[in-house]
Amino acid sequence: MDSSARRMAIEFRLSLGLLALLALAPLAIDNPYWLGVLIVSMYFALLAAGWNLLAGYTGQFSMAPACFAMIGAYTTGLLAYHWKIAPALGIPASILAAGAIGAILGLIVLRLRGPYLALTTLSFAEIMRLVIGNSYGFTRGDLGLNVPGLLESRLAYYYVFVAVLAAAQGGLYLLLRSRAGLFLQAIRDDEIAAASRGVDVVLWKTVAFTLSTAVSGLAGALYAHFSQLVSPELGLISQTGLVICMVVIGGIGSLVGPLAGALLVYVSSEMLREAGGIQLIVFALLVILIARFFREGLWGLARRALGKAAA
Amino acid sequence: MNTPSRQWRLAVAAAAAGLSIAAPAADPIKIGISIAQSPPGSVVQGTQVKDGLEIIKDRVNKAGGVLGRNIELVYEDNQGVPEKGRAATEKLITRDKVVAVTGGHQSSVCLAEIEVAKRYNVPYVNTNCWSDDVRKKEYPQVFNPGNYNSRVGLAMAETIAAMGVKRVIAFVENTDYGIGQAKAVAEALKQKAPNVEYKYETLDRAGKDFTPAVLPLRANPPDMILTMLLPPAAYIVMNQLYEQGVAPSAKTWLYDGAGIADYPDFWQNVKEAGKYMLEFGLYHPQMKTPKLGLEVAKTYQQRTKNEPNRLIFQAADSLLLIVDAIKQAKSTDPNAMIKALETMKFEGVRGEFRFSKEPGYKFHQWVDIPYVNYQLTEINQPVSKSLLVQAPGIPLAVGKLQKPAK
Amino acid sequence: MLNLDLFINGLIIGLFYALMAVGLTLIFGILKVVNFAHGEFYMVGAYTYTLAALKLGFDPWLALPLALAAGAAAGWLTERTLMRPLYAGYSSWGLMRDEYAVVVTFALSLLLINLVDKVVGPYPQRGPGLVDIPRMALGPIMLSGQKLVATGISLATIAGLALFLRYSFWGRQIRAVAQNRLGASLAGIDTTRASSLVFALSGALAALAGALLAPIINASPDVGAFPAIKSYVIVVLGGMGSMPGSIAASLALGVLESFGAVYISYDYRDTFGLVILMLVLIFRPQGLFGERGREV
Amino acid sequence: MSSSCLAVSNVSRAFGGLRAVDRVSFAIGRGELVGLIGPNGSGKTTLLNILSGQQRANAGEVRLEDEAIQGLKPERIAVRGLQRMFQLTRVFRRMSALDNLMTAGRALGLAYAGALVRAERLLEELTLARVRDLDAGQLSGGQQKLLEFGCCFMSSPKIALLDEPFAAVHPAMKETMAHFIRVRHADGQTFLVVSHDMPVIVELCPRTICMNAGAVIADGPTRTVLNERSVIEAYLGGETSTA
Repeated sequence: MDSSARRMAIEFRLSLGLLALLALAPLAIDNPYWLGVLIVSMYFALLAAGWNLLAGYTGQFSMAPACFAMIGAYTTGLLAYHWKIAPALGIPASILAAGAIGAILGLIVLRLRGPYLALTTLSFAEIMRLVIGNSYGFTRGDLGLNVPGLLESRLAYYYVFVAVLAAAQGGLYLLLRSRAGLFLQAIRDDEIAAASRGVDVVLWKTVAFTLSTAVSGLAGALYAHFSQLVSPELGLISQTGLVICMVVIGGIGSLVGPLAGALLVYVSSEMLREAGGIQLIVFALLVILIARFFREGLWGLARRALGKAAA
Repeated sequence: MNTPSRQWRLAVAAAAAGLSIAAPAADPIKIGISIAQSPPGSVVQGTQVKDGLEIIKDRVNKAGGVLGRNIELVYEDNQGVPEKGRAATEKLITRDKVVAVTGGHQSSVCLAEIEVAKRYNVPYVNTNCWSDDVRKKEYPQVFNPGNYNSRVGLAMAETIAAMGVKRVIAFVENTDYGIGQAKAVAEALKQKAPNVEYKYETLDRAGKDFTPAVLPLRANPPDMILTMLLPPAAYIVMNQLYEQGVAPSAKTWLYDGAGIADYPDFWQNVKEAGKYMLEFGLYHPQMKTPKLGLEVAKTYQQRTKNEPNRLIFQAADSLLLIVDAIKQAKSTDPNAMIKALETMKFEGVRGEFRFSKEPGYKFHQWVDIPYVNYQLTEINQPVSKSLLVQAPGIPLAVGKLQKPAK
Repeated sequence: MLNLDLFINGLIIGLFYALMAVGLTLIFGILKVVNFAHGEFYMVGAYTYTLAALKLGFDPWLALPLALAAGAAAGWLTERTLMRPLYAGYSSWGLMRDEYAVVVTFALSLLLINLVDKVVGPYPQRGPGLVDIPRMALGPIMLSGQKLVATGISLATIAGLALFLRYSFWGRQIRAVAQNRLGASLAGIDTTRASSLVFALSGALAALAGALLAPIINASPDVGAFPAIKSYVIVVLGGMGSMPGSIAASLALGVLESFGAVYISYDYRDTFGLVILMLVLIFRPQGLFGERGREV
Repeated sequence: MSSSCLAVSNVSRAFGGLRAVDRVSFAIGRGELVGLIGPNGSGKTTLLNILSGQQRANAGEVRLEDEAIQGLKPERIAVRGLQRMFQLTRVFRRMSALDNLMTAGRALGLAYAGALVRAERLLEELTLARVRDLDAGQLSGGQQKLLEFGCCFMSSPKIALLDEPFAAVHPAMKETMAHFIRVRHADGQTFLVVSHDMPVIVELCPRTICMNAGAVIADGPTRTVLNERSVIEAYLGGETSTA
């Protein structure tokens, strides 16, 4: 058992703890509004987890997580709107569509790094949003698409999201402690070295892109059937910005950081609403400070604190 | 032995009774308001709606409220974005427990919000969403004391027919309102002026530069350009139409169907581009208004130093409707309120009406809502001084319309 | 007739793009990072100009340099507070250098947008024109006095900038740093000073664009997003860091959009540039006009 | 010479006008330990890049145990048993020393348990056991070189190409590495070692190949090669200070 595996196991247990808290939350919270808030924060947690796999573990700094959520949402949304196809089929279709498009994007940006990668994925996201937003005839453009609900009770939605999030975290954990975890991180740190050690860079990059975007697509599809309205708003750059905030604040490149970050940021932003919509100001500041001074995020700080406590 | 306990029981009973009487009297009736208070929504409209609602709220509460309870307005900013509107309505209903929702002034947002109102069975009074689709869904919870696209379409078609123009091009925003109205005009023209050559172009309401859409018209300008957009897009289009010398010009009329001429920031933004603009409107100071309306107008003028405008009145009516419904239903139970709204005869600030039960775009609609046509003949001209060419009781007189020299 | 109109209008728009893009290009040139808060420098300029003129009653011609100064200050501060770690060879177990730059500038843009939204309000505001000529005929084409003046100022500014970089002491230093940071510093050039200067310059240029366009495109907290995205496209088309490249690309994009909107599709006109950007990054990372851009 | 481990024939690579590698041919038999020397810019590193797939040859053929490998992607070549160490150390900075080795092992198809055992042993051998769980980025330059060196031996390669393994390495570690090489060589491991460090070459490598201006100018027993006039001239002409 090596240290990184141990570290990952600890992070996984912590995220299981968070998920358990989420699962128990409804006992304390019966207000449908706050349940809704938690559901949306779990939606973001899914996006954060997917993006973290790509940016945190594989070093592919994509600027399109929200865009793939939008793609997922519109896939099932349009299937339902035009062809009356049930969510049971629509949601898997969303996963496939997002994953497939993600794989293609992954292959396209294969050679690009840093700012180039950021710019390309950013443009891709904008193109998608503009096309969907302007294809009034097919997508109803900026006005959004009313889609059927998935379940009757809000509690049911809540537990669907808890289950999916748990599955995603579990899958991520299994993936990362397998050899894939090593390969992805190797690619993140040094592609040339990874290749000359025998890691198939193209393959694993594409895998990372596909999985990450598929998760985003799933998140988007679920959100679509929860909110029952799909609109290009989902794919706004600022939404991606929010996801990045969550991951950086929580701790990029860790299992539990993004999850904690997403819940923390979104729930507290709902609370800050009353304080007059200063939430984004606070988070932006927080991100700058963290990126500048505590580069491992809150989880990094916590880990160091724990380390000190242990020592 | 049991005497104290009986006394005790009485005491508790009394206390409980006291509470149970005191409690409801204390807490106000919450009514949810979802309006645009930031872009891309129309902030101007949102503000006007708010002003109108506040006037009525104060009147009602000064008069002792409803069922002995004050009314409280809970505001949410929907930014004119459907997604935000959905979330806002959801919050108002589930978190703030409002008994009704109103304020809606942008069709796309209304269309998203009525879904929520229906899901939770909460009365929804549509203040200013013109899209016919809001009616066509025939949701029992939704009531429309405001204007609707078919009405505008017909009115504008009549004017176009009377003016005898041949080629008409419409610039409309890519929203349910804009596209809906463009189609309504097309429909109406088929009956009123079948030989008019009409086409419309959708513009992105968040767009910054519409010159590419305007330039092609320079070579061969049409006889009339219709604009069916909200500011700021509307202002930008008007300025660029003027800048390129397309309209208003000796050749081409400019006819606005969105009723933007009474916005407080209208002239500051359009200047010369607004002179000679022909305007479809729902209120004109020169049209006759009920006493209640005049009072509201006065209060508004005192509060804001602005001329009153249709949104003030529509908002006022929206809230009055809800209040009257609660009065008649003697409760805030949604079904009772809906029943009341469906049956009652309403005397509002713009006149008397009853909601129609006809299916289609007339469903739960004030069908013969009054409208006006007028022209702005001077820069910085207040609506009250503008040239009224049509109003309830005043037949359309296109002869009075003025055209620029070049 | 129409085509001439489209062409001229495209060039004018392109010129405004150029004001934005050259600043971004300069920054990329010397730091090899993209400043995702560039649009907010534009926004700062638009607001400084508009508010100074409307609220503080400044003469527009005085408000203009004020906006310029505000933009310069914003750029300079950004460099001072956020960019320094990049020179030290930023490395950490959390974020790598490029990612740090993306995250931090992206967060800065979020911060500025929402700060202005809170302080000034979301309400879009139209800046007063520098000249009050609603429309005029210039040969066959029509345009507003404001557009004409703005065009003139942009031309002059860009020409001035080119001369500055070519002949002035600091201009040469900046170019040296852009070519080879290490070499420059070995040659005794103060690379940090150069970076501060470049950021201030880039902020000032963006702000100038914002101020000049404030009477045409109303100032609102998120007004920067649109010019920013254009300038990203341009910087890539121009070959990441090549000045003449980015100017050529700006004009090209302006013209392309203006024709595309009429002859290809009005609705999708904003996607043309982005599509080309992706294609270029994929097939010709050195850009259409520029020298080689190292992608890995 | 079908028994040869690595056979390079007429490999050329030009950058514009400059012929960085010019019709290079040589063969390395199984179990050989060959030094590759030559002044800066003589094409050593370019040649290594071609052998390990980082760069493509314009012409010529490279065979690894009779299989043509030129033009294959680096990871394919690595999996086929040609492992390579870079002149500028390349380790996975944000992964622990152990995980660096594990990555190499798993990439070459070892199972977790097997790889772990192997990695632990290498850490011992290379005196890196103490820093096993530190991120590679936190190790000293020498330790990083040792680590990258170790990565080449997670599963005994057919041939290991070492580019300046001793440059800027603390003498003690240099000794560790040299000893490691000797031991492996004794067990029949094949090496190609690029170095400026003549004493080490002399001491380690029975055979040496010398390149200049992209071409092989001498190939044979180390001492004879070092005494050839062409070689000395190449160094005197190429650069003044040697080693």
